[in-house]
Amino acid sequence: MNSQTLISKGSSKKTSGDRGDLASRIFRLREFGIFGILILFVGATTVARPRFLGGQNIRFILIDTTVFALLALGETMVVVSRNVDLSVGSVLGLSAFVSSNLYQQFHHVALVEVFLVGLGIGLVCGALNGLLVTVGKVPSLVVTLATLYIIRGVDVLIVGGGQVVANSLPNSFIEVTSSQLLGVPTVSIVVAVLIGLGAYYMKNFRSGRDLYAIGSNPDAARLVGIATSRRVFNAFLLSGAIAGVTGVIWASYYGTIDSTAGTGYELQVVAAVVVGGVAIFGGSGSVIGAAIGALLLNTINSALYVLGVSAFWDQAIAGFLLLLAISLDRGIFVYLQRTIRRKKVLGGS
Amino acid sequence: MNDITTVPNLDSGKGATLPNTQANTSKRSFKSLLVWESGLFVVLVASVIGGSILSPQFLTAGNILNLQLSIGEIAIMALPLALIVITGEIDLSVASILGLSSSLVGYLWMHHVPMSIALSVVLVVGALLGLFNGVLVTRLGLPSLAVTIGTLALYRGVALVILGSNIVSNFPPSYTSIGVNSIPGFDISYSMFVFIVLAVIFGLVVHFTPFGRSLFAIGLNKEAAAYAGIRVKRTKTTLYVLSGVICALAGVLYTFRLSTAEYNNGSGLELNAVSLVLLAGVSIFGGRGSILGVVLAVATLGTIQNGLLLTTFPQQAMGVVVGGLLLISVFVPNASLIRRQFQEFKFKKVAKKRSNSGESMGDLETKRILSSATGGKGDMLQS
Amino acid sequence: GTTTTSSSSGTSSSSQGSSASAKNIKVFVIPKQLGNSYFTTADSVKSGGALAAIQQLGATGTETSGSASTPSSQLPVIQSAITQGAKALVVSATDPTALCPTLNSAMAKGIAVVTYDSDAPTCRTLFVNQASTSEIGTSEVDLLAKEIHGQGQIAIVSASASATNQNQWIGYMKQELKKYPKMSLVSIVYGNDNPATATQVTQGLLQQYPNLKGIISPTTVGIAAAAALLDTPQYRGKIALTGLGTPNEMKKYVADGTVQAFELWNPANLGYLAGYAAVLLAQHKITNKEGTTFAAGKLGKYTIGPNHTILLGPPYVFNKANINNFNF
Amino acid sequence: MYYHRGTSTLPEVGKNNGTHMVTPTLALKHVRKYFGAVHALEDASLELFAGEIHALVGENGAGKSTLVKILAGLHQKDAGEMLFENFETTFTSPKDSIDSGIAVIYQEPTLFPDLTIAENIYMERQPRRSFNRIDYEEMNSSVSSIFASLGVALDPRQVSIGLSIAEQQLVEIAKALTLNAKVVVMDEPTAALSAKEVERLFHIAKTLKAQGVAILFISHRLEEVFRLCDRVTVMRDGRFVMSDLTENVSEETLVRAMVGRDVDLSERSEQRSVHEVVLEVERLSEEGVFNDISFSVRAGEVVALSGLVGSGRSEVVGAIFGIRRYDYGSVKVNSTQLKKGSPARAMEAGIALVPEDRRQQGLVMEMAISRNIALASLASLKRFGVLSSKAEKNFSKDWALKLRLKYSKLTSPVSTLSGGNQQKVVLAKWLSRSPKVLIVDEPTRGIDIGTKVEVHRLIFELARTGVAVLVVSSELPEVLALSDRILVMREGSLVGEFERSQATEEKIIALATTTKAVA
Ligand SMILES: Nc1ncnc2c1ncn2[C@@H]1O[C@H](COP(=O)(O)OP(=O)(O)OP(=O)(O)O)[C@@H](O)[C@H]1O
Ligand SMILES: Nc1ncnc2c1ncn2[C@@H]1O[C@H](COP(=O)(O)OP(=O)(O)OP(=O)(O)O)[C@@H](O)[C@H]1O
Ligand SMILES: [Mg+2]
Ligand SMILES: [Mg+2]
Repeated sequence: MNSQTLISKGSSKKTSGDRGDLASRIFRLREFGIFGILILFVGATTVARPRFLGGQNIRFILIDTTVFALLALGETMVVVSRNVDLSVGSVLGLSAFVSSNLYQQFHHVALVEVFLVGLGIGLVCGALNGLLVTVGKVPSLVVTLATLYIIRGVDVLIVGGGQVVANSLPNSFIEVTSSQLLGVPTVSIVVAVLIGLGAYYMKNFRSGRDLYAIGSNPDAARLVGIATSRRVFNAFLLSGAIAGVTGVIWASYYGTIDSTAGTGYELQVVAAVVVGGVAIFGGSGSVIGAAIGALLLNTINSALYVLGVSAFWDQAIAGFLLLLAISLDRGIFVYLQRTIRRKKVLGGS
Repeated sequence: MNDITTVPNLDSGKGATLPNTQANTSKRSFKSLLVWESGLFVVLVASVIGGSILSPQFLTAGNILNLQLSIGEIAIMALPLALIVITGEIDLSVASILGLSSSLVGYLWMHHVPMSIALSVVLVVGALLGLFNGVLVTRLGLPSLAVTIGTLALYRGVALVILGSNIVSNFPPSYTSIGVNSIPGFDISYSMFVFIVLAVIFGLVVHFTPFGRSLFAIGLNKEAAAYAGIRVKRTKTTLYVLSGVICALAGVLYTFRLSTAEYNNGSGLELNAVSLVLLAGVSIFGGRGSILGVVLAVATLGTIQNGLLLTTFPQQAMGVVVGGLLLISVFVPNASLIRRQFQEFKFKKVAKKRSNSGESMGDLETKRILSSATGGKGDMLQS
Repeated sequence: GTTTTSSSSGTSSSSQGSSASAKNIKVFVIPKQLGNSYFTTADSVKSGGALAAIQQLGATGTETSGSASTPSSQLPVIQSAITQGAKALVVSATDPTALCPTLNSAMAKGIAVVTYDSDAPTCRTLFVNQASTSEIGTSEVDLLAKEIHGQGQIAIVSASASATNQNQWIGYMKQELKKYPKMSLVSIVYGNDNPATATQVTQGLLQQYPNLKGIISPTTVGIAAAAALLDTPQYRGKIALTGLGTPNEMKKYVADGTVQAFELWNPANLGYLAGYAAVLLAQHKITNKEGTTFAAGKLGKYTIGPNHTILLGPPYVFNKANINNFNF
Repeated sequence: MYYHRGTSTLPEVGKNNGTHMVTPTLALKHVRKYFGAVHALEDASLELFAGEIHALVGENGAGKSTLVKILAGLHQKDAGEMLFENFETTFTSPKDSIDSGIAVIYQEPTLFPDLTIAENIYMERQPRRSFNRIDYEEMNSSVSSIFASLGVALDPRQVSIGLSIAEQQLVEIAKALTLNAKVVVMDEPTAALSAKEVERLFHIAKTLKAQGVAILFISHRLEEVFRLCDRVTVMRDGRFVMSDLTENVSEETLVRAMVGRDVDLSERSEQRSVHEVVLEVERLSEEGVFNDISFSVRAGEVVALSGLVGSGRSEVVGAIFGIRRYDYGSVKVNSTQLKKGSPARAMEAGIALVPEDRRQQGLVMEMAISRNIALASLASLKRFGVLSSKAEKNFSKDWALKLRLKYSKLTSPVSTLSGGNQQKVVLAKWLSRSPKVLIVDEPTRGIDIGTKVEVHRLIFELARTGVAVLVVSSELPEVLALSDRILVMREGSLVGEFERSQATEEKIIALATTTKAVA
């Protein structure tokens, strides 16, 4: 049968666009909310310390954000599908050491090869997580908490007491993070483009929408024939791959790499993703929001240092601001939801 | 009871299609409840045997005390955390509350506050910290993972504000001996004694009272729990307050064990506590778990870590062991599921005649789908 | 990893007459944390550290520790070392007091407790001091003063707020700064021995104090992070950096002029001396009395000073001229 | 009554539609399906022809939904044959079934709350433009036009969170329509729909039938079966019982075939003695949801709250029970005012609420049947502060027996029960509290006719013992049969009241839909 044939005698009044527009606007506005908080914050800091918006400081913030925003890109895909990847910090650490250590082990190593090794490590770790979650049917939080320990353990065993020192790294490698384009770190531009592509993919391709569907209602996702396991596996694979590549960037930026690289990043990345409006139970949120979340967190940190807040206070204040950001975001959401409901009742009669 | 399950059949006159073997089914369900716990028990026994073979010192009183000391505070924190996870929430700020309490004990002692007063203040502050978590989660409706990542930073930061670069270590030996000695006459450390007492109380409350039952109901479907008159928000807030108090207590024990108060005491222990709770078989999605599981997980993890310390096992790889243990423990209950899935996969390969490639789905999985069709979406609907 | 060494009977009998008694001596070397390259150098046989000394004396040495640099991670390791029948412990204390109840119980059992690198003053037999605390504090200020001609704003990038040796060094730095009235210490920040944090706090310093002239970072993680950040034309040569660092980590920055000079002692020698003293104490060949003198193998003669402390020697200053002679 | 053995049994159906159809589009023969010890299907058979609307009826737990799930590829049969267009077939996944041209509207809606309505409808089948990108414009406009044809006032771009059950059901129907299916299976699609929406659905079904689609229609409302369907198949206890043209069977035969005994379908209209006011609701308002609601219910009285789906009835009873907060007004039980926003207090005061959405609100699906029954009565089951498991077991066993619950063991999760039996568990949970005020929201949604009569009888029985009963129901026959007094709500306001003697379906519908106020 053809659905069009049914429509012929359709005589109902035009659908009320009011409710839908507002509702979908909320979800867009969730990113704007956090963006607004960011602007507010930058504004306040700049008034206090005009230098905060200086080129050098912006570069500092951008390059720090680059690492987290990139990790948040992969994490968002996983979280949207109602999973979580806590192993990103460990994958980053392993990849950072193994890839940059190539320069200490071999004489002629091409930059591409280093990135490929980082990517490869990420893919292997991501595939491991993905398999354990999809085939093993183990909750991802448990799986990735376990692999957080395991991968870090492997990293520590590989590194032993060694380390990679800046002296062994060629300039071409350092330049990955130090080169600039029109005063902006090149790597930040590249990552911004990647995030844009990620956002476009998540919005405009079936496989991207599938992740939202799975996160929103995993059982319904199976009923409409979504290859749930494959999609979730791919999300973990991608998250791992991204963490692997981020490890290489991390190594290039910090220059000295031992077995502690990326320790504790998992919670920061999850924080960025959540602050960026991605629902921790899946189904909604965007890559762009997560990136803004990462930017906000790094800006807060940087602002506290720049404002010269006592070193004893800055952690407490950062924690407080994080809570404030989540609460504000929630407040905006609830307010808009209430507005919708009122509109609907008024417009319904 | 036959008359409910049987509706006479017109065609064959055959009786009920539903076999009614109450006696053995209730036994079976009891068994299946304990699959996880018995799995842990087997691992525990194996590691005790393994440990005593590998090292002659393993079963000495001194070593057993060491074992208890090193896992004591984490074990204590894991108890209220298990309850919180059963209700479907999480608390990542536990180690920061421990650190803040430790700093506060140090600060008060540094300022010559009598220890008894200092301890009461610390427990009250612990309750307030937990209350803060609870209010943010239940009254503002924020996701607990996000909230407690925030308070993880906040509480640790406050600890830094309180104590700064100071290290307080001049605690009277009468207190610090609590941290290293066993209870006179027993081979039990004070922290383990606290754990055992708490575990018994928690076990009774969780498994044998209406309050305990309500925790599971909340974890499985908080909306339905609310409709049944369970005070969901208040219950959760209570748990966070409880967690705050107990973590403060753990902070005090930690301070005495190390005879040191400093702001970063216990940092990073939150993931250990969460691992312990998961190892105990508490479902991260809420609604499942037991205190017996927590006790067994504490014993198992403590034994394995301690046993490995006595051998030449590379300590750096401890993470690999803890992680591996965590994975194995969740895998074993799933093993039959995975095997079955694999068999069905093979079966379907044969059975597939006209169909295109598609996601294969076993009956068991379907059952899970249908049973969990409530979808745990309560959170989303509420927020 | 956990490395256990015990000498073959041939070499031990030739090097030490008392190898028969040394053979049963188990020495545990317990750094703050495993996987830290500084301690690997201090402890390993390959670099000639603590385990090398222990091996040379015919005893059995084991390096072990936790995976995090915290007392709660280190404590179970010490406890299990005691359980395993240690005769001597060589410990770099993660905390000056937290380990005391345990270390005291070890000493009560007749175990020799030698601390190195980081002391636990009230609960050990002997402390092998890498360099005198006051000397490190004063010499770093002097190094920096020379580079910035005794004037301008300076800041300190420390490890953590509660690290004892850091705070002691900083105390001496403040005293020494009184000699340079035109130099002012504007800020102390803490990088928590985490490269990312250290980088971020240093970034904050640069933004907050645009006229900053110099940075002292008395921690190897901090100085490496700060150096990587200053390693751009914008800052190179304009902001001086010194502190404690390892030659390998700093080679690049010394070569390109970001850093002119920094200091450290030889960690392998530090470990060697501690390991050597530990075995001798366990064999009761020496006591920890002030004035006791003994020959420490390749390092020569040492005398135990006040407070049961041996001083390894003055800190060594690395610069462009000598840095390439070192590999650790 | 006869048993099918061949394939070409009912040529009349084909003739009716002007085509010659000898083989069924879909045929199930002697299908068996066990879930462990539960024999959901013992010997099920069914033949479905193109161009017919075929009713499948049976008691709760007869195996209807299980049969549907086998057609949908969610379950695989353990034995028997399934022929699709005369080929032996096994659907191994929902995708198989969808690809073969079978569209299923499940008993319980399965939407993605975070995605838009259009995405819900086209998930996995989104129209695409270059580079396989999703064509949102095309998708939204096509959904708009489907909605227009269905007369549904929903925006396709709206996120589907917060849709009422009826709205969700409409989305599911739209989803099935876009599949261009050869077979459309509807598992109790009308349970949550208003009369108007049911009419629209019937219209759609008939249009589809005219296009040669085979429709399998499951419902507990027998009047619908007779009005809409060409043929009816009855199942009982997982077995095929009979199949015939609807014009050849009477309601009585059908019910007897389903239940296996005679059921007295006539509602008694005994005069009930009404006593003092128990529940008193005064000027209850929640901004934007309901407005100035005042009414009272006396002991022994059954009052119905009627109105269209979405008129705010559930919200009002939710507020009375305390699960929702209201902005203004008061609720009194026996003249004592209740604290607002506290179900626990409401329960102490003697109110019980059987909520409309049993899966979200009524039950903890993964908890044991016995524990669900006891969940609201735990306080009375403890001895010395400790729960007595024996008391709990006896308690729930008693109630399971009273409501003729069909289960295998009380310790298995409620999720293994059929929909109607799940509803009984919710009823047991609340009836067991011996409430003074019983509020039931859609008490018989999805319940089979035999049980429905029992539930009604139960409500009468309670009223007779002096309980004040407030019934919310979208089924007008039920409203008329049950209540002494009928309140009508429209768009959040109370617009009228009828004594039972004056009420007719027409009057109620008129009041519920028009804007003109009636006294
Ligand atoms: N996944 C399952 N596991 C165990 N038993 C099940 C499962 N699914 C269904 N059953 C059982 O199979 C029988 C048939 O259930 P089914 O849902 O098909 O009934 P139904 O005819 O659709 O009833 P209703 O009219 O109440 O929806 C019931 O006894 C039910 O408890
Ligand atoms: N969480 C929510 N968010 C937004 N709108 C909601 C929400 N819950 C209910 N509504 C809307 O409020 C209105 C009244 O809801 P509801 O369906 O409960 O009314 P009802 O009269 O009880 O109808 P029903 O017969 O379906 O129970 C509906 O239009 C519904 O869509
Ligand atoms: Mg059904
Ligand atoms: Mg309703």
